[in-house]
Amino acid sequence: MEFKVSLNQFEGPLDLMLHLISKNKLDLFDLDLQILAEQYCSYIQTYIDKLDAASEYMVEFASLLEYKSRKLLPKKEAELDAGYEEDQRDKLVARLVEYQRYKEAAASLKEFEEDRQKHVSRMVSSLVEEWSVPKEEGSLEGLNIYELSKAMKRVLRRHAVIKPYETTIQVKELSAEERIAQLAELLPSLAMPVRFETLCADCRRLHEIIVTFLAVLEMIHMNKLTYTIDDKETIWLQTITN
Amino acid sequence: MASDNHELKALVEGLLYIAGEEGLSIIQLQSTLQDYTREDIEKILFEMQKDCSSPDRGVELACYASRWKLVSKENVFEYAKRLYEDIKAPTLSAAALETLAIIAYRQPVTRVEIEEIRGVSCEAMLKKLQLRGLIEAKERSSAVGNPLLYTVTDGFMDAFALDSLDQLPEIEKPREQQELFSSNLED
Amino acid sequence: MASDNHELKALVEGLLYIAGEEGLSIIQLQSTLQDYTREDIEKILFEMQKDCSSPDRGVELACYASRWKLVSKENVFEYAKRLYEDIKAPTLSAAALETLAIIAYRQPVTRVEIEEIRGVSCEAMLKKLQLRGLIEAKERSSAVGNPLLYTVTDGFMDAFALDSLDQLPEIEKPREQQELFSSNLED
Repeated sequence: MEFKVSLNQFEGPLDLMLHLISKNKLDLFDLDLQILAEQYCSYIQTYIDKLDAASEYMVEFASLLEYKSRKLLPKKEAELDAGYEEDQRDKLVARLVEYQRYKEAAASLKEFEEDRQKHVSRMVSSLVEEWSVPKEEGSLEGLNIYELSKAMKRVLRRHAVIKPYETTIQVKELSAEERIAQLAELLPSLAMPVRFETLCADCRRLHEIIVTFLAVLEMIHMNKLTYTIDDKETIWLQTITN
Repeated sequence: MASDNHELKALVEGLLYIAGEEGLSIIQLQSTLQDYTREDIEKILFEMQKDCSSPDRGVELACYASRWKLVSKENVFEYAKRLYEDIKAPTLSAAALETLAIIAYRQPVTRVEIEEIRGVSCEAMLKKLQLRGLIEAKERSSAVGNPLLYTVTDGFMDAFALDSLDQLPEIEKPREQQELFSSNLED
Repeated sequence: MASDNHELKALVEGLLYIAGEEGLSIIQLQSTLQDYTREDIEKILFEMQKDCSSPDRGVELACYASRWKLVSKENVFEYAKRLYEDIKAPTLSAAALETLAIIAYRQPVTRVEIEEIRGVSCEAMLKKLQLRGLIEAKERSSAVGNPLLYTVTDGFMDAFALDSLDQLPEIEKPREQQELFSSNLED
């Protein structure tokens, strides 16, 4: 579990290496591969039991381990190996630099995405479906199933998954608090008692009438309104002025 | 005050644009524009109505059954109609493809099931597809009301060059698709 | 002439309003507004863009992937959020964004090339991005095994508010950085 959590912070072995480089304040352009290899290997060894799922980490682990082991060779052989070392380091640095560039590009894409999401559009007009009647009945050749599966994906996506801009937007239900605020604004102008129905004049849905009723109850409770019920069972409401 | 009104007008226009065909009631507008009074909002709506009546505007602000909505002006319709007729003429519309896809992947399937997935009424579309010989309804479900069960036809198989429905590309389940999004990574 | 322009502007606004999130290309506009030239239409679009920038307007005219569409202004969003549920599409995960960035900057690009850069397997991610309509693979490389070549779609451009890929922020080319790197070594 701990492994999952820790590795989930990273997008892969290169991301983990970049993290270790910045954590240990290593210079990417003058990389001390020895330190990086040690850090990386100890990180991986900590989680080695649970690593079978993340073979990508193991591939890099193996090559860094090889690098480390070469460092342990007797000096003479190590000198012969210097070219190999340089080579391996250059290759890794080049990969890290390139990966970091795309990581940065991804960060700017994220900003673009956030900005874009604040600009909302409306659904295409329902009239379009009416207008887009095929002119000819018989000419259905060259249809491809890719288009069909794309259509199905579109449907599923809209139906269950991402609810993107094109989904019908659900209007939030009005709350009693919001309604109290709206009524409070209306009431001072009503010196005379008014019917409950008058307060519902702008309601179009049952829910809004119920919320209005709840708001009225609450306002009576708050001593902002008094009520009387006449013999025709009409509810009359009046503002309490102090 | 004047600049406040500018801001309010802009907000109301933006909100009405997003609302599209559903429109918004004054209550709804007021519930989100809490810094403004009902009178402010009403005044702005009437101002906007006047703004839209200008000959260089292509939408108007209508109020049906206490819901305010922006609708395109009538003289736009003939151009719009031409536009959409022309584009979709040679092939199936996106709506038709979606309906066909649901039937092909889920058959046999009732109208109500199709509508549940697409989220819109499909009656006219099903008729059209039947007329074009792409779907048929030979049997009825044993569910309440014995609704018709739609399936694709041999004509459909021909049009898409399929021997069997097994050849349809596999579709990932919505749950798997969700893994794409960061919210799921947190799970 | 001036009144003609008024009429054209109204028609364009009405058409864009009907098209909503699908937007319209200049070619589409021109195909239905046959009495007007492409220059007239382009001029009107820029004029409308300017009209919309007025502080009392709540929509703006955007152009993503060469499609013009009306979208609400940014300051409307917080009010719309109070009114509508689910107004925001879920954001993409970091892994998805990385993969998209590589494709957008390197396209057309094969799966293996993407995996080399990211250092992880990307097969499932590519499928998901295809499902979401952000990338596509229409062609194959002539290299051994003829691997698929991935490119971003117009849906990608829309999701990131881009008209063309030239608008992506510049990233330093690896070669430049490598030079920097090797000169550092010599120091």
